[in-house]
Amino acid sequence: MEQHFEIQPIHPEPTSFVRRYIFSTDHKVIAKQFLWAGLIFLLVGGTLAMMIRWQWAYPGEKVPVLGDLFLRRSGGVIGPATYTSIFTMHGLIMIFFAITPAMIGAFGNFCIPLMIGARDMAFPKLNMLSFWTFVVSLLLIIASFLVRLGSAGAGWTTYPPLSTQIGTPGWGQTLVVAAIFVTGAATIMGSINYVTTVLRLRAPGMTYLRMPLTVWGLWLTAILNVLFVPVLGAAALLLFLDRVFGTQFFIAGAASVRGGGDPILFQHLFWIFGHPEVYILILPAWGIVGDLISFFARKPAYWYKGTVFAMTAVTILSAVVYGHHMFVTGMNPLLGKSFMLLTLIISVPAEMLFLNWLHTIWKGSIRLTTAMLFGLGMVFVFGLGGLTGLYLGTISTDLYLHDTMWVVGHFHFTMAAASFLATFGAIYFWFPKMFGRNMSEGLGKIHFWFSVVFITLVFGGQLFVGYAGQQRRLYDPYQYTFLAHLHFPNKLTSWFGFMLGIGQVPFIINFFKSLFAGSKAEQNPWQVGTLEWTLCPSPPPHHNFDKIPTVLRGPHEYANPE
Amino acid sequence: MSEHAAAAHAHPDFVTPADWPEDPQYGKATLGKLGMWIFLLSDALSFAGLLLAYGILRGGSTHWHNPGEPELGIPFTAGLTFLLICSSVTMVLGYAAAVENKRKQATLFLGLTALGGVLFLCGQAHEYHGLSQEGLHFGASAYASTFYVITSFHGFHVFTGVTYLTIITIATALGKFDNGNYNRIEVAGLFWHFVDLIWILVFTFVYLVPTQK
Amino acid sequence: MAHVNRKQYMVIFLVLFVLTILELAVVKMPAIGRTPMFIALIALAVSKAAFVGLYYMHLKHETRILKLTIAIPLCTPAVYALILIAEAAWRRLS
Amino acid sequence: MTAILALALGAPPKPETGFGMPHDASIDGHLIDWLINVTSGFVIILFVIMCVWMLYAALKHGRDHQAEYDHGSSKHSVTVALVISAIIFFVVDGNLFVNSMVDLSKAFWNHADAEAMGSVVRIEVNAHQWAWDARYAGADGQFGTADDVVTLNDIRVPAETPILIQLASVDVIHSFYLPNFRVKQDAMPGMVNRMWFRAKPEEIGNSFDIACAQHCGTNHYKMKGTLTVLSKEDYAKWLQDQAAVSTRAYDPNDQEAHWGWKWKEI
Ligand code: HEA
Ligand code: HEA
Ligand code: CUA
Ligand SMILES: [Cu+2]
Repeated sequence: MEQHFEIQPIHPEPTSFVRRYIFSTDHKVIAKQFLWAGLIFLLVGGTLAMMIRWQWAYPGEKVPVLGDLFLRRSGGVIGPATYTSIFTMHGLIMIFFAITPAMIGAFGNFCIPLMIGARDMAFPKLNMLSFWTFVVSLLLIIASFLVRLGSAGAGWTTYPPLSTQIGTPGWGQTLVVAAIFVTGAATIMGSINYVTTVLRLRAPGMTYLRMPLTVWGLWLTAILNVLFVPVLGAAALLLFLDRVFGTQFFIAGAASVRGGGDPILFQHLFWIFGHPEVYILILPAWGIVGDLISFFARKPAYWYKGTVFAMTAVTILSAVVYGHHMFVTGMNPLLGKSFMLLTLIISVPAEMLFLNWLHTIWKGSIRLTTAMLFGLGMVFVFGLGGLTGLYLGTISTDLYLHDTMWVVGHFHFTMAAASFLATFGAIYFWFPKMFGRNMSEGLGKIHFWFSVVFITLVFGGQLFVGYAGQQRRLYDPYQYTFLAHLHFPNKLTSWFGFMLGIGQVPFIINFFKSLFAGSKAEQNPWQVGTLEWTLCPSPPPHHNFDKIPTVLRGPHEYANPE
Repeated sequence: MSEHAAAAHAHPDFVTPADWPEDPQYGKATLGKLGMWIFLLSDALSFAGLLLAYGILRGGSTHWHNPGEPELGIPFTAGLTFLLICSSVTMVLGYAAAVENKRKQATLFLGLTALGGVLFLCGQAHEYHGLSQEGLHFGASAYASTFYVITSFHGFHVFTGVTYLTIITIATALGKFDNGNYNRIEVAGLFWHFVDLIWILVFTFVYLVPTQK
Repeated sequence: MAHVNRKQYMVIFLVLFVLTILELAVVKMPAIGRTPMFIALIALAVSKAAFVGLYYMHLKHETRILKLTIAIPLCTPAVYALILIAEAAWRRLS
Repeated sequence: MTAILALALGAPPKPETGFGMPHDASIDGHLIDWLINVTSGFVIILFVIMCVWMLYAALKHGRDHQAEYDHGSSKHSVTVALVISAIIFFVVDGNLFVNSMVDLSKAFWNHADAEAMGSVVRIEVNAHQWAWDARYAGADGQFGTADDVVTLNDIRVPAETPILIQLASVDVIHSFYLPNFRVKQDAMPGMVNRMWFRAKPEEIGNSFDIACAQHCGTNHYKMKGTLTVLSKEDYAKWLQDQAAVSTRAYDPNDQEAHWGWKWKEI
């Protein structure tokens, strides 16, 4: 076992600024780079969300502040075409350029090597390349906002033929499709690293069933990324060719002069990736929360093996349920019904997860730190998100609910609430280790209560109008008679949304204040038993561990009474 | 601990596969090898995405060939297939020579492998030229478009492989992989064989599966 | 130690060569019908690919877990292909 | 074409009263409403249990409470977890699955039985950016002939009779959505999709929104039609009048107006 030491030699820390902070191969620096990128784009995505909510509260009225800044050409008013770009880019940015980097990019890079006792990722240079490839995709996204006709407008799902030149002419959509392709490449590079690192660089004694749940979540996510992002890549490539070189892979109907294309083909390829993608965004959140809850309840995670098993089961099942996004496309009914059954089966592991979390906090000695609050908040909102998924997984109810705001409410509760809160939980928890300083608990708690209350209200408002039948992606919902009476609830929801936006200000203050003026963090402020806290100073040195540790017990044994 | 392992303390790149510690699940597979396999899985799924598109388009089409579009020439591509198989053999022979620490022989076989790749690309260019003269144009039909996309995506892999192998060949010639440090040759070999393996599938699905008359 | 077996490499080469010839022969026999021909072609291609993977890429000599790590994910696209191509054909005919 | 456009639309739909699902105007829609509401009952129970549990633990098992060291991996604990999960699955998901399968084969996806119900109304709907064209076969029962009735954003149907709709699209994907009838089906370019529904007899004289549920471009939010429920007699009369108008207006050279297809049998 001594030999593990040899394959991970201690490299001297680079001295030049560029090698240290910009083109760094240190997983901890790359983690921070991803965190910054993710937070900045979270702000961009959040701003776009505020514009969506404004439009639904005050359709066609001038947007305060933002209108003068970004919509000068239309006099500060959101037009229908601009609106399509706003929700499309909101969805894409939040998923691919905010939550993915902030949760998977940042905490995958930071936690995996530290938590399994490795000196760095398996391929540090590939890791660096992954980040800088990601930056290229960010540049493409920014460029898409600047071209004539504006950014992409076909929805984040970019269904053709709408996403071909027929529906969205101009360079904006093309650049965005290219950006998806490039960010896919970056994700694959990162994920190859995560997978290999966990497979091969675990410290002696760090068996799979001693890995922290966070690592499990991130690892399973990386596996899904490695396998399914390439399928998205293939779809994006073909769509790019349709847009730029006039092929007709996805075009049918009157516009397909040469015949042979198939719009449903894109949906298959997209959702073969897309459904695993939604679990890509939740698995790390489950893992992080599983750990947080156990740490702060001062108890080992209840039925750890069951949790690991459930997460693995979800990972496997995620590959075979994607058809539930396509129930009303006219797919073969037998296939549709099979997808319904498989989808409903996913709720079994989900229930096991919930039971394990609930049992973990039961009879604990709970410390309600900010990180713990975010963990508990995540369980709360994910309960809502998961349960609303059941209605969608069932074909007959989905006939009514498909493409309504119910779907939007469902996925905001799962992604925008659960993954979002888990990401913040992770930030509050690992900030001392990352930056060597403590965050303010007081501001953190204000941030938590604002977030969890208004998240519930905003996304609850989405479910509410969805139940009443409101379709998604409507520039002005009140054009429809059956939706006219929903103006008031939508306006109320919008105001909750603005409050949610304002509620993020304490976080921003806290983040910057702590970064520069926070109190120096101790090695193990939370008193937990995983390697990064017990063995590394805050922040850890360049090579993480002076001596690669030998692991003797599981991740949640800090308070082991023995 | 062997003498190589001792050298590893001095230089990280000199851990030979023989000195790699045993892993309970993955045995002596090195980091590089595992990483390459994971990448290949990923890459296989990108080909799968394209082939799936091909299959669905073809399965859902009422007629696959537009009038006037030529059949794909099987005998010529069978030759290309044979060429890739040959280059796979030279690849393993080069690897074998490197394992046995025969630098010259290894360089020769690796060089031949890269040459095989170059010839393949030339063959493909020739094939494209011929087909486009016969009236098979990218974008003109699903048949033509899928054909060009899949084969050129594979061609791009061959090109990458040739570049990769050229670098490896030069490094071999310079003695970088002597004395049991052949891991990177094996990893490069994995990529090259994968390119061959994919071609076997592409050849079957795209060229051989007969069209419905 | 590394697995070097030149003789085996040449035998596999021969096998691959023969299988390729067989493939070409199968295509020249429309008499056997479309479906059997299709199945034969797939079987030949998969066995060729398996020979390359097992012997040239040394999977034969890796641990069982590594073999499964490679094999299981590769089954996924096969399943998708089977189902989705059938579904596309169903949509064409219905 | 102009002659058809000039026809007055039916009475405008009435706004909804009260929140919740829109007024149910269909004979089978209650199946969906029932399933949604029953599931909501289950879901609320589960969610409340979860919240109470969390709240109790957070308040009572705080810092002053001695943590109980328990891995929860004893046979007993594992059995309890599995049994609870299984119960939730079989009750909640089982109810959803079984009822959905029954409802689909009884109503929503049972196109074969609907076709066989004898007196049915067949309509072809062709979606395009951003309107719904509808086509009735006219007296000869054949689509694509001179006596076809073609309307724009205006569909009229008799009450109680099964209305069979075949859907296609010219340009991008749309989704034909009748919120008051709880049905929805995508209109795909290059493909013909099916759906069917029945209007309640009480709804005679009422009209409803036809909505587009799939993002189809800038004016997606305006892609709106009106569906009017008529008595069988009024419907027959309306169709007859329209057929006369259409026959007069039929222009054999107007290729674009001839989008009808041969009705696809099952
Ligand atoms: C993080 C992301 C995430 C997660 C985790 C999920 C989880 C689930 N999703 Fe969701 N989904 C999305 C993100 C996500 N989804 C997105 C982004 C879309 C829309 C994409 C688009 O169209 O734009 C979508 C759309 C979507 C659809 C398509 C709807 C439509 O377009 O018509 C469906 C249909 O089946 C569905 C189902 C499910 C199901 C069954 C789960 C299950 O995994 C849920 C399992 C969880 C539970 C079942 C909860 C169990 C909890 C309890 C039982 C409480 C415990 C209490 C006690 C034990 C007392 N989702
Ligand atoms: C993870 C993904 C995610 C997240 C987090 C969010 C967050 C939010 N979303 Fe979004 N949304 C989507 C994913 C997400 N959404 C997707 C995929 C769609 C579908 C798009 C489509 O139809 O194609 C969608 C669509 C969508 C719609 C429907 C549009 C339509 O159908 O027409 C609405 C409407 O209410 C909405 C609202 C909101 C709101 C109010 C938030 C709020 O939670 C936002 C609050 C956040 C902030 C205000 C930012 C705060 C910033 C920071 C904390 C950063 C701090 C910075 C530094 C320290 C530098 N979203
Ligand atoms: Cu048509 Cu939306
Ligand atoms: Cu899904």
